[in-house]
Amino acid sequence: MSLAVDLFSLLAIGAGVFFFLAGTVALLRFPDSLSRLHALTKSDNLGLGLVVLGLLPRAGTPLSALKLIVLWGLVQLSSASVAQLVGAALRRRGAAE
Amino acid sequence: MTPAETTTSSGALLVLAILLPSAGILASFALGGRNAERIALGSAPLALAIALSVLAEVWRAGRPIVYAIAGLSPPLGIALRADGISAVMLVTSALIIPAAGLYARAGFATPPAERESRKAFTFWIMLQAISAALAIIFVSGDLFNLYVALELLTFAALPLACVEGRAETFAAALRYLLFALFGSIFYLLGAALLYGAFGTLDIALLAERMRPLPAVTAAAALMSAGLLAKTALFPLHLWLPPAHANAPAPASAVLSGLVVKGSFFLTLRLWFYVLPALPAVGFDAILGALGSGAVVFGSVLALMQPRLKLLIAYSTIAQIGYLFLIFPLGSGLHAWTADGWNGGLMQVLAHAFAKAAMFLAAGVLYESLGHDKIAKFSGAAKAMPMTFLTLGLGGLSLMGLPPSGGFAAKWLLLRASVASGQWVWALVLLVGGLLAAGYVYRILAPALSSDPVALKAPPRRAGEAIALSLALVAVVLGFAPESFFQLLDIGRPALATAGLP
Amino acid sequence: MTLFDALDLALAAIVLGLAAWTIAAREVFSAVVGYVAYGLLLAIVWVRLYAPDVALTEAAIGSGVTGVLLVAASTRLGRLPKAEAPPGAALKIAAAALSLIVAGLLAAAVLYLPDPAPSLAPEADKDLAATGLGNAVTGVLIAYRSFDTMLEKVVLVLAVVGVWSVAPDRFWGGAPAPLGPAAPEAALVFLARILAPIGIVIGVQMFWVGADDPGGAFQGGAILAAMWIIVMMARLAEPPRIGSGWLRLALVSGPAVFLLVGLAGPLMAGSFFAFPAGFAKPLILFIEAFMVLSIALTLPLLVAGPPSREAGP
Amino acid sequence: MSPPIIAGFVGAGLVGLGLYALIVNPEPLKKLLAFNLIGSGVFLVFGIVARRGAVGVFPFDPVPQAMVITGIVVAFAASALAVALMLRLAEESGRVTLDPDAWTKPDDGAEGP
Amino acid sequence: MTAFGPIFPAATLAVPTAFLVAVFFPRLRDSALALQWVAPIPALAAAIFALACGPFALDAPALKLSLWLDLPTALLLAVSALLWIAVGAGAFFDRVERPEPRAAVSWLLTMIGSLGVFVADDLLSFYLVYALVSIPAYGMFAFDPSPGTARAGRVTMAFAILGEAFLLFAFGMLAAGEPHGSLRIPDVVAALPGSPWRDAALALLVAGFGAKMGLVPLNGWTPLSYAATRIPAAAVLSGAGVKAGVIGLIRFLPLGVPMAGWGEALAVLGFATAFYGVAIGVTQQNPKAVLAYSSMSQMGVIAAALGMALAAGDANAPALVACYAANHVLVKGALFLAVGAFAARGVRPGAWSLIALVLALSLAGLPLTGGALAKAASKPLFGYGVAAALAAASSAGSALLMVHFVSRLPFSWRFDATASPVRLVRSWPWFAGAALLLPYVLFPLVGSFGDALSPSKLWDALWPILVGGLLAVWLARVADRLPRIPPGDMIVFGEAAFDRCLASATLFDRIDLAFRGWPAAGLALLAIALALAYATANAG
Repeated sequence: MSLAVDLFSLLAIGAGVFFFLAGTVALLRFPDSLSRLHALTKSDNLGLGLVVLGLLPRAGTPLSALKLIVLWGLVQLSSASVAQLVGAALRRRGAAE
Repeated sequence: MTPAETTTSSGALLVLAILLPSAGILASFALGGRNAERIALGSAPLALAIALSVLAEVWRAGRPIVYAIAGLSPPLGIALRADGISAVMLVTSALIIPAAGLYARAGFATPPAERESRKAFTFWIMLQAISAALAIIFVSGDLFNLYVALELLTFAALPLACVEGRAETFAAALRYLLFALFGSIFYLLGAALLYGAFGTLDIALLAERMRPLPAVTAAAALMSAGLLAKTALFPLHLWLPPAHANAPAPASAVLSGLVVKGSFFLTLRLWFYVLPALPAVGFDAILGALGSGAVVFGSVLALMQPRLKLLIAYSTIAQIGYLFLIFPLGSGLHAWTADGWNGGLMQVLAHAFAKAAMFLAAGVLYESLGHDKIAKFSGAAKAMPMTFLTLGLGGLSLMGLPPSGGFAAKWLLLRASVASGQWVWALVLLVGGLLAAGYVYRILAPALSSDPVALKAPPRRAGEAIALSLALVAVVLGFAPESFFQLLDIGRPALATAGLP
Repeated sequence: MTLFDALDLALAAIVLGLAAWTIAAREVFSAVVGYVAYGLLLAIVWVRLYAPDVALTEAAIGSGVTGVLLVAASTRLGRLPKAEAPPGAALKIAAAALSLIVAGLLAAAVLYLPDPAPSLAPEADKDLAATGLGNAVTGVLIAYRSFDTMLEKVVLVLAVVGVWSVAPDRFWGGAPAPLGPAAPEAALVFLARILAPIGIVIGVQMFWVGADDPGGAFQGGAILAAMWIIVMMARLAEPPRIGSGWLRLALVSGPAVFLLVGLAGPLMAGSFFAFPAGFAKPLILFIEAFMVLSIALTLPLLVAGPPSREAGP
Repeated sequence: MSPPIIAGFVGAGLVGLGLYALIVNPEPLKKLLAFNLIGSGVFLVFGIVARRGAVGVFPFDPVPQAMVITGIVVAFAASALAVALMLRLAEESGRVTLDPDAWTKPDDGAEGP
Repeated sequence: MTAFGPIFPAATLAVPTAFLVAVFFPRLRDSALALQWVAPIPALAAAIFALACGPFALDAPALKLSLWLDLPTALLLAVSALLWIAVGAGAFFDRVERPEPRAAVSWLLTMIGSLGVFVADDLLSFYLVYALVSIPAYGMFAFDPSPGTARAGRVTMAFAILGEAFLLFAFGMLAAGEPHGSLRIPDVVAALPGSPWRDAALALLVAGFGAKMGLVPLNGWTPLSYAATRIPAAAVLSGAGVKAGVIGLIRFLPLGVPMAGWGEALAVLGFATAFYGVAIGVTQQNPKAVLAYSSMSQMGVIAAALGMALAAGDANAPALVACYAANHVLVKGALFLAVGAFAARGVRPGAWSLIALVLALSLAGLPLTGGALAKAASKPLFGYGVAAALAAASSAGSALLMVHFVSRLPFSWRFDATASPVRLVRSWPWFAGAALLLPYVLFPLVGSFGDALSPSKLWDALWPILVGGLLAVWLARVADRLPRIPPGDMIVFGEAAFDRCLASATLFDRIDLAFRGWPAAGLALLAIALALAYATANAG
């Protein structure tokens, strides 16, 4: 049982880390800001989700598990709206040019 | 001072000395409007009474009075300590700040039409803040607590420097703030290292545990440098002339007379109370040399200033220089150490009163003439004799001519330097005196002529009287009796720096 | 060299790198952005130093609120013409050399701190029981060195007066400029609407648990402050008039209550700023509650800057 | 290499970088940034001291940590004050500078007493 | 000493101070000014009391003040007080010609100092009164500035402050040299010969007091100053004021302990001044400038006398020198009044010229005048060798100078600041008479008539006058071929050098500009930190 859980966590977290890495590479390699933004938001949300998922079984108490989920939700919220803001800013600048 | 020491009788006075102005700040802020002025002036007599009773208690006890806050003695708690110099400085600030306040009533009253005015609100709160900060600086025994006090002092002095709200005052204030932050961050870094080395920031405990360590070396250097920057010791004076010369007269009086003394006082505490056990060689010569540079440099520049307030500001830089002769002349265990120590502190007091008086007089002068261009003073002395009498008496003390506190200070320092065979300092004292005579002459000589002069407004009698009374205190200091110097010696650490053989 | 060591070194390298970039950046704005990121990473360093309370404060104030302040400033100052030319090469070299020596001196001083290091942890813990607190840092802040904390609150009040005092006379009593554009981004408004309530809950909770766990008045207050700032940036709320009596009262309530309790000390516990045995914890929470209020109001007002609109009727 | 030692180098490095920037960078806002860098370096030194003060069951010495919290708040207040001054100076004079002669004006004495 | 003795010296300072305070109260001002000639009377009383009943002292530790009067000080105090009374009465009694209150303030301050130097007995009180006799005198120039007076005031103040600085330094050494921490002048002077700073202290003392007496090369200010001040001020300053330097040397030189080197050096300096004064004096046109140079020359003789006494370790020199100086107080005062009188009378002075000539020659020791007695008193100090010859030559020189002076008197009216209050004009012959006769009252205190009036002594006194007279006749021939030396001679170069110093001050301005720049200041801060670190690091 515990082995299965460990395996699950390992896989989930590993995948999450992979997505993070991918997002970071995209951030560094992609040509323009919009595409960077595009890659970053997707991969990071997914990555964080997987990491949280992997940690859930290890959370000692239901409360801390809940905390993890709330945390994930908050990051979703902020990254989503920040992405919006950055995008809007980029559009404005584009308009300005 | 022993670590086991805890609250002595009447130590509570020290807490009150700090809490009274602090409460004044909060009350003034909350109630606003005209109350700021009422509270600031109303609490002044009380503050003076507290300061005087601290003085009396220290004198009676013959040893420092102490208060361990929250009943927790150091290292965990904070202890307040008042020795001779704390008491005397408390009284000094409790005299000069109300004087500046009374003088400022004319210029900083809330206009009848308004409920609350920016200038009045700011001025009266910051005035109380300065007395709070100075009170902490004079009595606190904890280096971190003193850091908070230093910042309090900066935050209080800054708005005073730019309360006029013109571009050049903002520029001056910005230079002042950034350089002061530079200084205080160095001080804080030193405090961190000292705590890391000894596990306490209590002055008395540090003095006991003091031993040479790399951390201590770095701490001593960084803290002193930071404090020198806040004291505007040449060549770290870039912020002082604009800040002091562009501030309104009562603010300049407090800034020049008291505020720079706050960080100097901490430099004293650092070298004479925290580090004396440290076998340091030559630090006193360095500080003395910087001071000498300040004396010569500040005086010569004062000679060249076209405007009275700039002249007085540069003379402050010169007079600050004298203070630092206390390090070569007042440290060590010698027959002459006492002379050097007393001389240095007498210079602190004499300059505080003389300079405050001169800035206030300059303010009256400006109001009446509409300018402070020295070249256009001719005949002014006949029109406003009291103001020029004030400038003359203040100048007397700056020159170090008798009878004046300035002379007493110079005389003691001179004796110490001769007796210790450190001629160069004696030379500095004399050259500084000659140059000071030069710039005082520049102020008075044209004014004494009988040419007709047109006044925009008759001089404010009250303002003149306040300035003159401060100048008279500077003169009376020249007659300080022996017992006064005994008071200054209470709590002076017997163990002196090994800086000199 | 374990994994953690490697991570620590990497972290250190990134922090220093970001700092260097902040300095090197040509545009002030990018420098500020770099500084904000730097602050967040620094918070992790603090965690590695077993200083969760500091980490929270650094993240909330050192990086967050300061970040907002500096970003706002940089957008307005960035447009100005460069006032002065940078100093010559010789000066730069001299500056670099001296800074390097100072840094080296500092590193040496830190490396050669005495072993075993002196510590007040045991004493602090010993007396902590008397206060009924669990978080030693809170104990130091509110009990042992309460005097510092009270004065530091007074410093904040002075800072507010100082910031206000640079206003033009005619605006005195009026409100600071709005923090956001007239028509804020919908996303920002959305974020503010959702985040603010949660943030408020978190802030209050952080203050409440601060007595025993990491957190406390500073961190809680800072988070509440951040929420108010976001709300004001989304124009869901406007900065208050500085003349308002309630605002003034709320701003000083923290230090004032602190000072009054301290004054009452001799009557209750025989010494200024001492707490009566057994009754200490509720008293401390009482003080902290007002401090949270003061901090939550002070920080946004410091960000909002001096009044820049006529005081209405 | 334990975290305190690493942090020690980071702190020293931050102070050094900040000092250099504070001296050579003419823009006041960047000077302010530099001041904040130095500040965080100094706070790190406190943190190291606190961490080294770990004895027995206590992972750190709370006193320096408390001092850092106080310090961070004071530093923020200072930054706010500086920013307010810079913005007003920009409004009044159109340029924000520490140039020594920014304040010296022709001595027409046209300034408040 | 009797019980009420101390009251007098205390009143010496207290009463003039009271008048000074009164001047600040508008209601008292007029009467205070009209009666201010009363102020020096207690000093006179104190002096007479001391001369009659012997020396006495007064200590007021509360004021850090201790006073002392003995024969030499009392002699000088007496005549100075007389001069202040007489001139003060003439100058202030009449409300029409009365100087304005501010001038009166500086007058009273100078009076306090001038009388105080004779009674002050500890370093600090002496320094205080000495500063009073030097600095406030500026008021006598300041209140009616013409280019001339402005310059004179500037130069005078420069020398005064310089002298103050020298003395402060010297006093510091004296105090440090006294093992028991006493500040009484006798104690510190007694400790001086053994003090490690003996030579430096002596040099500074001579320089400080020399600047007041106008010894070369510190002489430049005297002619400017006397030519610029009004007659009454010039009279008291050159008569009484200058004696502050004399009393300083008398009290601070360790007479009684032979110091050959220093004594002879001082003597040489004195004689040099004596002859230099004559040489420049005869080229001067303004009678006030001539008097200034003669004062210089006389002070030179006094310095020489003290030098010889110092070399010989002669302990009773003070009384003799004081007697000589006392005569100069009276005569010089009267001569300045004469200038005022002649200026008022115009070119036809008639019989006055004779009085003026006798009075003037009294300075050169004309037999049967008070001056002859003074010379007789100073004679033993010079002994019989070269010094005696030089002393005689200096008498001849002053005779020459005085004849030149009297020849210039009728043209006084051509020069600035020679107007004099009516009372002083009318009554100056009485002053002259008093100046000629008073020494007869004082002389017995230091010497005996029988000795002084013996025929040989009379001849000794007479021949230098004759020589001087002959020289004067020759001088009148070559008068128009003499160089025109500006009053203050060397001071011209001094001023030029000073201006050059001022020009170099711009260098400081550049340094200031550098350090007002942020980078330099920041670097300085780091440098200071590192320097201090270095100092604290390499522990002793």
